[in-house]
Amino acid sequence: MRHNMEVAICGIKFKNPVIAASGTFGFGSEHAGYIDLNRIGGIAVKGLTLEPKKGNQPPRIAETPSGMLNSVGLQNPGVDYFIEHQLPRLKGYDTRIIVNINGNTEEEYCMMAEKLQGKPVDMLELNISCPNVKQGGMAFGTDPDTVYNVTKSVRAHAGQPVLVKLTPNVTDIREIAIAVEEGGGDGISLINTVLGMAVDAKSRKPILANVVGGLSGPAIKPIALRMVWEVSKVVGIPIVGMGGIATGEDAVEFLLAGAAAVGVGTANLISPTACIDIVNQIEEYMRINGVEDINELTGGLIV
Amino acid sequence: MRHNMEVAICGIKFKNPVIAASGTFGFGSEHAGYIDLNRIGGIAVKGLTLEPKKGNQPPRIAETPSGMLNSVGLQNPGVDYFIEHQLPRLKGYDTRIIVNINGNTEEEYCMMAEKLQGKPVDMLELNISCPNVKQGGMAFGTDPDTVYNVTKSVRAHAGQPVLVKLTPNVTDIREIAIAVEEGGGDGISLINTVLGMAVDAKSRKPILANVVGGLSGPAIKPIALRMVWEVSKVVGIPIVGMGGIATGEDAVEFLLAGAAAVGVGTANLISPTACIDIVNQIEEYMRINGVEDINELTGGLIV
Amino acid sequence: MKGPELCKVTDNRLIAGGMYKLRLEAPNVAGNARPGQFIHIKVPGDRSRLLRRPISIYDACHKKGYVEIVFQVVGEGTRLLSAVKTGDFLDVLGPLGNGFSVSGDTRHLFVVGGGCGAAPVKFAASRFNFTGRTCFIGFKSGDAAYDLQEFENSCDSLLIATEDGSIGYKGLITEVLEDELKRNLPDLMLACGPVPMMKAIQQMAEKYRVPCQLLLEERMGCGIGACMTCACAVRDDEDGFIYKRVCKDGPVFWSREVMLDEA
Amino acid sequence: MKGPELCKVTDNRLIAGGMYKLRLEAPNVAGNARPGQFIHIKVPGDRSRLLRRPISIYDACHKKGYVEIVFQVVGEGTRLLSAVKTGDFLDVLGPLGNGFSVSGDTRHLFVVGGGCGAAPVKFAASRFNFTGRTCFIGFKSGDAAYDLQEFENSCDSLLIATEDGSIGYKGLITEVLEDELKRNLPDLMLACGPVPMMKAIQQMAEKYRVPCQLLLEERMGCGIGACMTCACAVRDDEDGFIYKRVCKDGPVFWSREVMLDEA
Ligand SMILES: Cc1cc2nc3c(=O)[nH]c(=O)nc-3n(C[C@H](O)[C@H](O)[C@H](O)COP(=O)(O)OP(=O)(O)OC[C@H]3O[C@@H](n4cnc5c(N)ncnc54)[C@H](O)[C@@H]3O)c2cc1C
Ligand SMILES: Cc1cc2nc3c(=O)[nH]c(=O)nc-3n(C[C@H](O)[C@H](O)[C@H](O)COP(=O)(O)OP(=O)(O)OC[C@H]3O[C@@H](n4cnc5c(N)ncnc54)[C@H](O)[C@@H]3O)c2cc1C
Ligand SMILES: Cc1cc2nc3c(=O)[nH]c(=O)nc-3n(C[C@H](O)[C@H](O)[C@H](O)COP(=O)(O)O)c2cc1C
Ligand SMILES: Cc1cc2nc3c(=O)[nH]c(=O)nc-3n(C[C@H](O)[C@H](O)[C@H](O)COP(=O)(O)O)c2cc1C
Ligand code: FES
Ligand code: FES
Repeated sequence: MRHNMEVAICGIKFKNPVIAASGTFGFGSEHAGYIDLNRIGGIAVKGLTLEPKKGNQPPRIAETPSGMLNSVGLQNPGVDYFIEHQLPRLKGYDTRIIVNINGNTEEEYCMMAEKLQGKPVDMLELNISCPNVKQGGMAFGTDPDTVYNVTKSVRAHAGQPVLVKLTPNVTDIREIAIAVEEGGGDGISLINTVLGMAVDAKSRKPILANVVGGLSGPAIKPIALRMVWEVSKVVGIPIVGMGGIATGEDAVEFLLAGAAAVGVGTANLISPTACIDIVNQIEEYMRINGVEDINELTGGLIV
Repeated sequence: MRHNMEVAICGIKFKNPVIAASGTFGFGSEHAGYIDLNRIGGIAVKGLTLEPKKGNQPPRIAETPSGMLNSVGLQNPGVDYFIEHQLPRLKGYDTRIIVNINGNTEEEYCMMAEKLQGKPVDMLELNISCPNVKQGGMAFGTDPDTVYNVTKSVRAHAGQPVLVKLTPNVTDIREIAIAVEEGGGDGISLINTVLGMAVDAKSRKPILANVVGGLSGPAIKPIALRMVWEVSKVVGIPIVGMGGIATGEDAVEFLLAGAAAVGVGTANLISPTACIDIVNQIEEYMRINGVEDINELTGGLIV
Repeated sequence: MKGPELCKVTDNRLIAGGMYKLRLEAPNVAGNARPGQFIHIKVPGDRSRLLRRPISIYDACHKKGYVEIVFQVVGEGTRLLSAVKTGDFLDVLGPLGNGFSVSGDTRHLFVVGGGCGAAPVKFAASRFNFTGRTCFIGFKSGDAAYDLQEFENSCDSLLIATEDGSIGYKGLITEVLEDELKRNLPDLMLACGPVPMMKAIQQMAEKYRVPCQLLLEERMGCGIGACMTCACAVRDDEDGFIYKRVCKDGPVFWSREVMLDEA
Repeated sequence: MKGPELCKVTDNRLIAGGMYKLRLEAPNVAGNARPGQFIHIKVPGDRSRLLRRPISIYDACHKKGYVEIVFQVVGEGTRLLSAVKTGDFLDVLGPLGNGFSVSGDTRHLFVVGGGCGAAPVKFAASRFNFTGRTCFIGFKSGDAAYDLQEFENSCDSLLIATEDGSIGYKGLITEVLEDELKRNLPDLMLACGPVPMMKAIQQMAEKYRVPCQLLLEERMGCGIGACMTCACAVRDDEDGFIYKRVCKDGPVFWSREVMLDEA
């Protein structure tokens, strides 16, 4: 029996639902030394900004129980450099390319979307978890009106389908997701990292130079699953679910909760073969449980 | 050298900063079979409601990576039964008794506070993570105005100092904490559990009958530490920090981040001796690191 | 009572398909263990799994200071338990819970167990040491049956059923039980097994008016009665039902009071 | 390149206070290992600790297919590593990073190591196998010194310092180094050790105009260059400095380019 692993998100076909999550897979070239990039569903590249960005002071990573904190601070070479130097190599692979964009203002997001128009990119991923300079440091992603506006503007400037990536650091993820849908967003990816902190009792110092950072990994899986489930009940656009996925079963849990595809982040840091391992484990799950088409799983939770 | 382990919260002296967190220690009698209750700083009893409460359907507990979910649903015998049957035995111990109260409306909180006036109880803990019936089921603890009002009303009806226990499921914990301080709350305890969910890929069902539940344990420690740190920067009232504390070093991390005392929750479920183990480990930390007075640690993070 | 103890494993072996028997050097547990009680075991070798696993006591020897359990590998916790070797240590809390209660004037006892649920009823049969004990045990197939000699030694009459008929009666053990109940009624029944089996036994206990105790399973936290996570619905005159704690009020309940559909 | 491999531990022993030497059967790693490179090891026996631990290669034998590391117990990960026994398996990724680069016309080499930082420079000294290698190693005290015979064999001249004078020169190894630099200058220096030592060496390299490479440590995620968590500040004409990746652009950097105060 052949299992169908293909999924479509916003009309774009992915050969399987496993997408390397932004910031954990660089621009693919490092992992290409370990796995065949043609075998994964898609790659969300490292978050880009309009101008190159230095990033935060080290230490930028801390280990926490079943999780990790990072405070990379969006270190990246800028969108122009990406288009010129990284994209040509990436487009040689038979996988979907999702470009994660980050602005300080609504205009910056739009300018980046425009620069990417007509480029060999399959989707944009609007990361609205970064500090919004105009709104006094409040993250874009925490206010429904701001989310609605930025989604709408970028949608108008984008040449590709737009996924909006949500931060979990909000009181009600549903109202944010609804704002994305109303703003014309084509899909939602969630969750980004949860704000956290680690302290070294001996030195009495925070472990990260930045004091706080983003929590990711299996520790946050229950939070992510809950949010995917909540959002899937209130929007009709597809969801790329992520947060702590480390095995094929984890991925299946997200599909059941309502995701059409999944993102794999921290697991790529633990093993460079994680994405392929997870593709294989999902296939194994389908074989054992007699699932012929992966799309049967999406939203298939029995409650 | 004698180490001083005594802390004062809202003018009440605790012989050490370790408090058994509400809902994980019942009314003390089960743990009394394993440890000497006179040796812990305080006990926050199982959350009480005005009327007895049945609680949710089982399964009520699920294991997650370095954490657990619970959906007990506040099963308790009601405040009157507590006063008549459990309090007399509890007051025989030389430890501080904190009564965790839960209302569906502001009035219910106030009625409970009044019933506890003049009773041998050291503090009230206002748990505002429960659904606010008047506001259509939104939790009390997620809106600053509601938090201000309920704090102010209960403060007016309470005979003991009032700690307000905050839910972490909010966009900005600081504005909630400020509302508590402005409403006259004597202290803040945080964090309550993080909303989460667990799915069984094989049966395709949620593990909890209630579908979602509260995440606790080491997995959430980075979130809790961050919130204690954030809140300690914006309020002057004392903080009881909790979330994932499993060792004396964990407790010290919370003190450094700004807590005056700590709550130990999930660890009591893993080992009934956890609270005493943690008291001993804090003492050991103080000895090794030459800390004479535990109060030196509070807010002592070097940034 | 004592807190959790590190106990040395003195044996751990596969005794049937997916089923292990593990022996612990645990004098404090063994000294107090009563049939129907359980021990609460920390998962070895994986600190990301916080919760202890409740496993019934299969045998306990006060004099030699050991305790035995029989468990089935169903998930990662029991898989890691199955990999434990002689000489390793397990972090154990117990004995916990209320065991079966068999009054002194019981003359005729039926114990009924299915799969790993046969383990605690074996311990009951062997401890309540009077003549007149019939033991009914059921398994999926012969591959899943274990330690039959031990069961034989623990009672006066042993009846076995397997679903595929590879050993004993072909069918469900509850069918064998009902045949027996038609012919002669015991003073008391003790049972443990999967929920459908327990439901069938509950109905028979009512139909034949035999007092019956059921050992229930439920996901647990503390195991000592403090966290209220291990709820099971028990009939209550005022409220219809109330939730009791499997760990502390049970795990053994009177069949007539538990509501297996709510649990 | 290959993904992570399970490698058998063939030896693990305490060789000085808190310091262990561990040997792995790892033909794929051994075949490619260059001095200055590291292996990235999953913490054994604790799945709640996700991140791998980077440890420098101390020795590698292509023919016999083994790799050796020397590590100091500083936290829970290294403590669990120290408890690993012969026959256990470790999950290892590597060799990773850029090693030291020693050009063919190097005639006179100084290698300088402090504490566990002596391990990678030992491997360098033994591999770049020409005469004219002086090895400087420093420890807190004689208790912390390890494998001195091995160091002796790996170079032409070995100089040791301990802070308490229990072995060799009493004081810091950088003092011994400076004395030597005053008398004769090597073509190249390679160094690894605690940050204050690295800073002192950086200054000497500048003062005496000796090309020098430093092996840096930083907290890491992936180890392969993808996550940008292992930043170290490197001088840059346009921007003052830019952050490079210790794991992939390093861990070896030219002394003149790294800014140890930013890192
Ligand atoms: C009082 C009591 C006595 C028991 N006696 C035995 C016995 O003698 N032999 C035996 O093989 N099994 C027994 N069980 C069931 C045993 O506890 C579970 O099979 C075991 O906990 C599964 O753990 P796991 O990690 O392999 O499975 P997972 O499904 O990975 O476990 C995940 C979580 O669910 C809990 N869980 C899963 N299944 C059960 C269950 N059936 N009952 C309670 N908790 C569960 C686990 O404890 C853990 O917290 C008993 C259960 C109870 C409550
Ligand atoms: C390229 C490189 C080579 C190294 N070579 C050696 C060696 O040969 N021998 C040796 O003893 N040590 C070496 N180290 C340091 C070693 O990686 C740390 O001592 C070890 O990771 C500490 O782990 P832990 O769990 O015991 O400590 P913890 O403090 O509990 O670790 C917590 C986290 O911090 C990280 N961390 C802590 N200290 C360091 C550090 N100094 N450098 C990088 N990450 C750290 C850990 O990897 C882990 O992610 C090297 C580090 C790097 C970057
Ligand atoms: C080191 C690191 C860097 C990240 N950088 C980005 C980024 O640039 N843009 C973005 O949208 N998300 C970023 N993320 C978030 C991940 O894409 C993902 O949403 C999150 O880590 C949760 O998934 P996980 O638990 O599988 O890692 C980053 C995460 C990590 C761990
Ligand atoms: C089983 C369980 C029951 C709980 N019940 C209550 C409760 O009744 N009232 C309350 O304020 N918090 C309750 N909590 C939350 C804890 O008091 C604590 O805030 C939270 O679990 C975080 O701490 P921890 O990680 O140490 O468990 C409960 C937690 C658990 C695990
Ligand atoms: S498991 Fe805690 S009350 Fe039963
Ligand atoms: S550790 Fe990931 S880039 Fe260096």
